[in-house]
Amino acid sequence: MRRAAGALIRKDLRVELRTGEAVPAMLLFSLSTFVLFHFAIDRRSVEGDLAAGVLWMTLLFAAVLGMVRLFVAEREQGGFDGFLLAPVDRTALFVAKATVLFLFLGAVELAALPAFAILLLGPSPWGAVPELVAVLALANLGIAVVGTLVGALGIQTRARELIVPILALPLMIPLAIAAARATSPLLLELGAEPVPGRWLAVLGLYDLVFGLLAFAVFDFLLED
Amino acid sequence: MGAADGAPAVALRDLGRAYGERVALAGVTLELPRGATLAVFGANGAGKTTLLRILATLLRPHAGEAVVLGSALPREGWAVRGRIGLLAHEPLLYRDLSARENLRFHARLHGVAAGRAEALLEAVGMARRAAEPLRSLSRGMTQRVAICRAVLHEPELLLLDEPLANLDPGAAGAVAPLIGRASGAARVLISHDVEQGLAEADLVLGLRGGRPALLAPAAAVGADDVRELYR
Amino acid sequence: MTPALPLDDAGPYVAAAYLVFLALILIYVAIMAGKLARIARELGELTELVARRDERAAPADRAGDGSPSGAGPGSHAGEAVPR
Amino acid sequence: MFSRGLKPLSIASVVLIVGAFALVFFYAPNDADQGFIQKIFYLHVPLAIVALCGFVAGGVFGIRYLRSGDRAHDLRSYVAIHLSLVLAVGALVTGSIWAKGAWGQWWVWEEPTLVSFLIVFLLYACYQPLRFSIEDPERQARTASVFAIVCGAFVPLNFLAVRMAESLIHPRVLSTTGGSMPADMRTTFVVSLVAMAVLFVTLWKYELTSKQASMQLRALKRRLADDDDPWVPTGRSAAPQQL
Repeated sequence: MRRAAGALIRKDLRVELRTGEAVPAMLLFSLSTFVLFHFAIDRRSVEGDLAAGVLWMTLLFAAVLGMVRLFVAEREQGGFDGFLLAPVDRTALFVAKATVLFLFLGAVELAALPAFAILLLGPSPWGAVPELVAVLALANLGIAVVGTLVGALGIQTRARELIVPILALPLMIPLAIAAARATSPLLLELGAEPVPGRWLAVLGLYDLVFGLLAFAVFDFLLED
Repeated sequence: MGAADGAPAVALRDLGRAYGERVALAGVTLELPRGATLAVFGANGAGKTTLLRILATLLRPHAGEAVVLGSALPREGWAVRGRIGLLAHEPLLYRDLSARENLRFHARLHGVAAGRAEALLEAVGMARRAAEPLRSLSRGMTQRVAICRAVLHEPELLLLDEPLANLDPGAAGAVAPLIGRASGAARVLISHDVEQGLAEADLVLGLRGGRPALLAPAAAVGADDVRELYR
Repeated sequence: MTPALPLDDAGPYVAAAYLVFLALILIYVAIMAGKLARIARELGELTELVARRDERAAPADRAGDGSPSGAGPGSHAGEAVPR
Repeated sequence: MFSRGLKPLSIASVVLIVGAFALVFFYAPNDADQGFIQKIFYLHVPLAIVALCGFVAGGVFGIRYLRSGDRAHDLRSYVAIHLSLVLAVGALVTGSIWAKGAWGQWWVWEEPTLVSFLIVFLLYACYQPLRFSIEDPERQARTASVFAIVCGAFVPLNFLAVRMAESLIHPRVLSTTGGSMPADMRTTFVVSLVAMAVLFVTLWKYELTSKQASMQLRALKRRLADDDDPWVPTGRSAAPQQL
């Protein structure tokens, strides 16, 4: 299981390094969205819950791009068949893909967050970096799990570019609520306030529920 | 594995599969001993690929029984995975990775040493171009890499869908020890080259509209009997 | 809390809500009626098909090829029909 | 297979629905706060509760399909979700009318149950497009079951998150649990809820029977059509085509 997941993760990262199909696109999308937000809400800078909202809207939409791409190579280049022929646990594919999406999101945020701080954010976020990283990690985990599930659902269809976003966005609403509420105290004009623990708990619960669920049902998406 | 080792490579009874309301395969009954070769003939859409995918555990049968290497499908599919080599119509390789990376990836999935991948690349004459991404290779070269992938884990049953497609005679000679009779594995071979297919086979299955139209030892089948299937 | 509205103001809203429910049920009935009509039409086609098949099968039996006509609907009917 | 008990169920739903509405208008008193407009409550809340239960039932049948591979469960799941979507539209529209009547606005974000319900509706609205975009019937059934299970688990989580986001700031306006409801109002509500549930089961069985009838018809047609090709194309569909 670990051997197979490791091989899959390494394979995906290598393909991504070579082709740059997901992360650069997600990052560019995020930057364009920040610019769009600047004009759409007509603000030079944002703070507090508005900042958290803008940030999470952007990140969630960028994540959807990654979800759509996640399984394309497996479907189009026979990766599913190649994997299914090997004597390994099928859950390895779920673990690997969720990890890859998690890493992609982390990579995007590594560049998108400084860009956000420079372009739009009023208060300096640097004082609250550890809390911010914690919220991002919990939220990314949820996005990765749900995204892998939705990506695998969408890849079964003939219209994955449509199905994945319309499925993923409503599914991520609880996550968006919790992530935005947890982030907004960190981005206040008058200095960061502590993160409300209950929103971290909601994020954790979300990760847990969908993680267990994905473990239970993912195999069925691979059969034929 | 005890008793399973004495079992035939493939034993089918009334095997059937439908896609929705379209019947792709029905009523296939046969037995293929270990080390023997079954040649499958039939026009496009006759059910050859469906049969191959069922044997590879990628498709579950809807009717009848399929026992592969002593394990009943689909229930015991886990027991035969890793003992079958599938050379499908598509190479099942990542186009953005090189031949070496692809094979090493599959070697890791199958728990095979990386040295085996190198040896195979050498054997099919691909060692020199093993570092190029597959998308820059010709179809014949890709096919050679795909053959390496199929035999990487030394399978006991080889499922071959037109294995020599796009291969020049030299390359065909190079892969013969891997996927030919010399490999020692039982083989299910789909071919459109009637003479060559018959020469390789011990048993011949002809499919028409998903149903067996011909099932006989290869010695008793003439090339014209097979051509009749395509009419 | 917003103060309670007088009855005559609220009446139309309540009526509208219950009418929405009624409309949903009626639309549902209409859709099911469409489906039923299709089933009836297809059944008609099938009846016709069977009638034609019987007509074709009857002379074949009289020609005396010995095939029993009472194969029954359960067996594969196609076999009794000469091509 | 599906039609058993359909007749008594139909009669029961007629009696119960008529009875429930009679109770609503002739028995239950006007609400002390909201007055006559509160009568929508006896329609809106049962619609919403039954729709949610239908969604969850769809997930349960999805689990049973994945465990057994029996297409009948997929059909049950499909019809349950499909009907629940219809009821959900009713719940959203009646909820909106209630909001307009009581607070002068067509939509109130302060009401977490309504907001959650909208989210759940948006999610389940993807069910039909998802099914429609998968041609292979077996894959369609499996993917739809996975969807139904995932969304079934999503429903409570979503209610929790939305409730937490709103209720700590605003008092809940449409109290639905009925803890403080007078007895006659509660009786009316319970009867309405039961009536709606029975109506749902009746319609569910009705549609299952209809689907089964057309499937049998198609199978019969295939058998009678005596050409070599046994395949009568049926076109793409979101609904299960075969048992």
